[in-house]
Amino acid sequence: MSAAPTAAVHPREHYLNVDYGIRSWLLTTDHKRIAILYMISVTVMFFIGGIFATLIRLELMTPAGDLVTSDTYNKLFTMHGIVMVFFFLIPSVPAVIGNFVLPMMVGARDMAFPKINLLSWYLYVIGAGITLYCITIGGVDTGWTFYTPFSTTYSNTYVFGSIVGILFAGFSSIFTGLNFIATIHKLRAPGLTWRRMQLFLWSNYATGVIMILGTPVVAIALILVAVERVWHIGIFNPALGGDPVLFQHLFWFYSHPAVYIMVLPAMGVVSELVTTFSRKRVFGYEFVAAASIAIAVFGFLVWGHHMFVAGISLYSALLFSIMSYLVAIPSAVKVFNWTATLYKGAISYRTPMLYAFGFIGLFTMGGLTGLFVAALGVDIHVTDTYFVVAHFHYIMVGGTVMAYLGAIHYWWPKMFGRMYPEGWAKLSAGIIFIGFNVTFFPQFLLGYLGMPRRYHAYAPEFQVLNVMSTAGASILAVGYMLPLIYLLWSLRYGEIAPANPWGSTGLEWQTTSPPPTHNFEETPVVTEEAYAYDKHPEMEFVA
Amino acid sequence: MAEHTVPKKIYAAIWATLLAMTLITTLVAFVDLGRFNTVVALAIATFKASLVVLFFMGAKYTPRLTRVVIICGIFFLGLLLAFSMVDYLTRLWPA
Amino acid sequence: MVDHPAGHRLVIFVWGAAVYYSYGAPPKNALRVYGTAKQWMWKFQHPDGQREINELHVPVGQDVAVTLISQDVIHSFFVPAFRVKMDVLPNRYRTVWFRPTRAGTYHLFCAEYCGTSHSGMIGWVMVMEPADYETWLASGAEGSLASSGDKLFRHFGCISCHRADKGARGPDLAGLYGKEVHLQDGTTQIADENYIRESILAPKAKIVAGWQPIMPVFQGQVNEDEMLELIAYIKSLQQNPLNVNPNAPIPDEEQRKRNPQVEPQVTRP
Amino acid sequence: MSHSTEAGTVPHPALQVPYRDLDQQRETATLGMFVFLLTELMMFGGLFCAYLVYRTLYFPSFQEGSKHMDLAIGAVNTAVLICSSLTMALGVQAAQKGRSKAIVSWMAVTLLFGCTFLVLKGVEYYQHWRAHEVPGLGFDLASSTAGVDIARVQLFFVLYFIMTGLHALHMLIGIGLVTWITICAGKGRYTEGYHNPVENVGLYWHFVDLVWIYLFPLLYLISRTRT
Repeated sequence: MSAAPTAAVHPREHYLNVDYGIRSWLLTTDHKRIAILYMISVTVMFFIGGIFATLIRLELMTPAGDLVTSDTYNKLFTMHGIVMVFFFLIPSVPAVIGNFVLPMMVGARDMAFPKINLLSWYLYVIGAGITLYCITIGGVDTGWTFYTPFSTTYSNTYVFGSIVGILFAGFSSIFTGLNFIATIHKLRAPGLTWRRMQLFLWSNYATGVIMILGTPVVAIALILVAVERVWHIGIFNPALGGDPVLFQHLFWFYSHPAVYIMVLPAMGVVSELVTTFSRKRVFGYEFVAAASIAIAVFGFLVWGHHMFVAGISLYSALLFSIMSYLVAIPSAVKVFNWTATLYKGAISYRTPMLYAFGFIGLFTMGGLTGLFVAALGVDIHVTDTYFVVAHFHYIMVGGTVMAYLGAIHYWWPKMFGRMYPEGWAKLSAGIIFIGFNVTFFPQFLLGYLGMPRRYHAYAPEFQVLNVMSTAGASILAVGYMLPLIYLLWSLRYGEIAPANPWGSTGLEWQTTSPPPTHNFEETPVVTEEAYAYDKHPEMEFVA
Repeated sequence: MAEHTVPKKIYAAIWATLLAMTLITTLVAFVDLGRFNTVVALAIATFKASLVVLFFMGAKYTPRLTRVVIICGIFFLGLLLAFSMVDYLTRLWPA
Repeated sequence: MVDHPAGHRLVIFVWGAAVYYSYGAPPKNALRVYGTAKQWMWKFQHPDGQREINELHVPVGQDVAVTLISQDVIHSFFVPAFRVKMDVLPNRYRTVWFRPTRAGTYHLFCAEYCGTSHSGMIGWVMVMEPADYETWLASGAEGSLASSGDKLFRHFGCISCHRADKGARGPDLAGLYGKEVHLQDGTTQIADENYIRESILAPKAKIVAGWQPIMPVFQGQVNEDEMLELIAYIKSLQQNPLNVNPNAPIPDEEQRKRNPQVEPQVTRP
Repeated sequence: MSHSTEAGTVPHPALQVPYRDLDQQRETATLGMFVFLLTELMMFGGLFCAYLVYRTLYFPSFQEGSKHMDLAIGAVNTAVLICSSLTMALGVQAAQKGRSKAIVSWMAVTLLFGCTFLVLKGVEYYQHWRAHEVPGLGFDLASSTAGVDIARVQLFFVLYFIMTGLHALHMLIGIGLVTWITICAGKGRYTEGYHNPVENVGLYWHFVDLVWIYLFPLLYLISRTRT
């Protein structure tokens, strides 16, 4: 793996150079090494999903479907969806950042079930392997939502294989959630009460709860689709009296909370970044912590807003719509508290903070357009159009991916003992921000003008906005390539990082960078609230 | 050890109750109570299930946390069933 | 209350709900059009016989209610200009309605992914002045929906049981549409399109009080276009009750069994 | 697919890496097991949701389907599972007292009950197959009672085979787990201090019995009185 930094600052042993060789990585139960394994596999899947996105945007430059056939295009957006949702967004922040940082923030030596943690990574790799195999031999064209009866009867692509791959990723997600819940409950350091836990732990705890409660339901829904495909007999078959809308109920019961699995850990990251880089306690700690739990619970009440025009009854639509307005409140609480934390803070504009600003801005736009689509009247017009595509990309790409990159830069010194190059990092953050907005803002307009989703060829009047979106996508692609390059570069040539470059009060920063295998020389004792910067004037920037 | 070992008598009693309940629910199914048949069958099943969870699985003696986990499970399962049924039961209501 | 953020949301919710409420209830006197969506085309049938593919001619300024069903997967009837969208399901009728206010041609898209040519399943809604609409109506009629429904009613042998005289073995269908039907298990149900369609495809599921469950199953033998014609015919029985010769031959169960069931031919990897 | 912290090769006491003491390890293992059973509950929950929806929509057809169920085997199977739960509970109790011999004997009886259940289930499936009641394998039923539509009775049987099939699969996994801890108990691996794998397998077994406690009335006992 990386050469041990030989500078004088790191004479001793840490988790990277304690052991070498393939076996030490592939059979490790050290949560930090598992996090690195996850980071590599998640990055590979991100760029595979990115290739599909690029091909989609290239195809959509012209109204006529002239780059790829419509079948290929259907497979492109399906595989873009499956790879990005199940193999990047859901595991990225929890499995990479969470696995690495959570035990250290809790003051433990490792996750509660280290062997299950490794099993979780292997399940992810097997799932990714099966899905990539299905992609190479033919792909799947049902959309990442697998709506019946198309997925069960009318599609003749590798639906069964993709479902098996996703089931493996689902089990990997369940075991990650299981580990988070058990670790946070049972392995907290002495003195670390629930009120003193950092907010990243609260949001990952809520994420674990959603993973545990939601994933099994989509697992059984997809198993039922697979059964119906293999035996041509199933419970969604209209000829037997089966109801395709029932599949949508079971699917969205998980898939809406799944969007909170994707965004909640990112919110936890932003809470860490905002407090560290404004040197202030978070505003309203209890509210932000309670908001995470509220999002996890309310997230299970709203799934019907994906189905307003799908055929559910008027009264259930009213219920789901009012509930969707309820679930928006905890997210708003978080955003208000972040901005209040920034107020009068000693803000330093380091790269992680730029990503945090990006998150707050773009996630808020995504969240507010969520209020548009939650209104029944508006949703009739905008659902299944590019307005909804823009809405969820603002939250997933503008939110989760931005926070993920911010977290990678923020904890990079802790992971590898190296600093990233600040200049390049700020440049790529700017490029990503511009590229993102040029890509996805036009899609709001396209959606409102009536361009449906998943269209291989579209009406000519939509072309100008589509060309803008494709231009933005190429800028975004460049923006995403830069971190890959300079972060790899920093592994060998990056400046040696001190133990606590940001002067953060986080428990994970109170040990060396990179940390020893058992995280802390002796188990730390927590004596004060999180983010107690007012009590620590002596902690200031070192990097 | 911290564990609370349950006397064998209680296990035997629980076992006997469960068997009796199985017999009752089978016999009751032959009595025509109209819609109530389902309610009775589910009530007996829930009673049997709670016996298994409380005694055999030891939820009665475990720390409060496991009970919260069980209640969470029941709540969210109920949520899935209830909100799906809201759709199916109100489909024929006039707009 | 209203200036509080939650208050704003309540206002938006109520406003949206009001729009959704009217979206879900097509007015009674709207102009009825029937449509079937099948993989990758829209087929519309007007009550007095015009059949159109991927085009829908409607008069301006009048409510139009389009009753839709799918022959295969889920599609979605989406006219951006009218701000209206409704998924078309394979197992029941759903009615979407709109009132065009300006003449012209407007995009019709399929908004629910339905396979290879999902993006090709598009068309036009032609909103015409009432005068042009009348001339268009007169030109294309081959025979009203109800008349072709009548032919089907005899072809499938419905007439042998559903007759007005007392020897009939099936309930009298005159005036059935919109009436409250009393079922054998004591419940009542309004006889709308979905009730009639289910009674044809799965007849034994809902038996009218006082009749025997002897009607053969037509699932797989009546396709969606024929179903629309049969329903139009049954609706047309409001005015003229049934005139039929009582000694028409009664096709029995075996004859029904012989003709093969129509299954969707799909290749699988 | 073992998911409890199995006894590593670490010398006795089998203390795992992140834990301060055996008590903390045992509590965490039990919590982990209950949370895992929560995921199993939600998975079966998805099936119960489908069952509840279709039963409400097509009650007469479900009633007709339930009449084709062999009540005798169903009731006996329920009793068999309840007995297996008793013997499992006594086995776990023996583990708490560290008596390896008793663990092995109670677990053997539990295995016997478990296999009996699966054999009876197999007999039942065979009977359904002979009576042409298996959807996809020559399903051919007729009924002339009002309100019953054969396609929807077939839907009942599809749900029946999926639910009891998934339950039987979990029984197989359970039998595998019990065999594995019986072997380990035979080697004297479990003492009064360390026996949470036995407890966790016990919890899993009781959960599978719990699922059957609901499956039996819902599938077999839909008011059998109507002629």
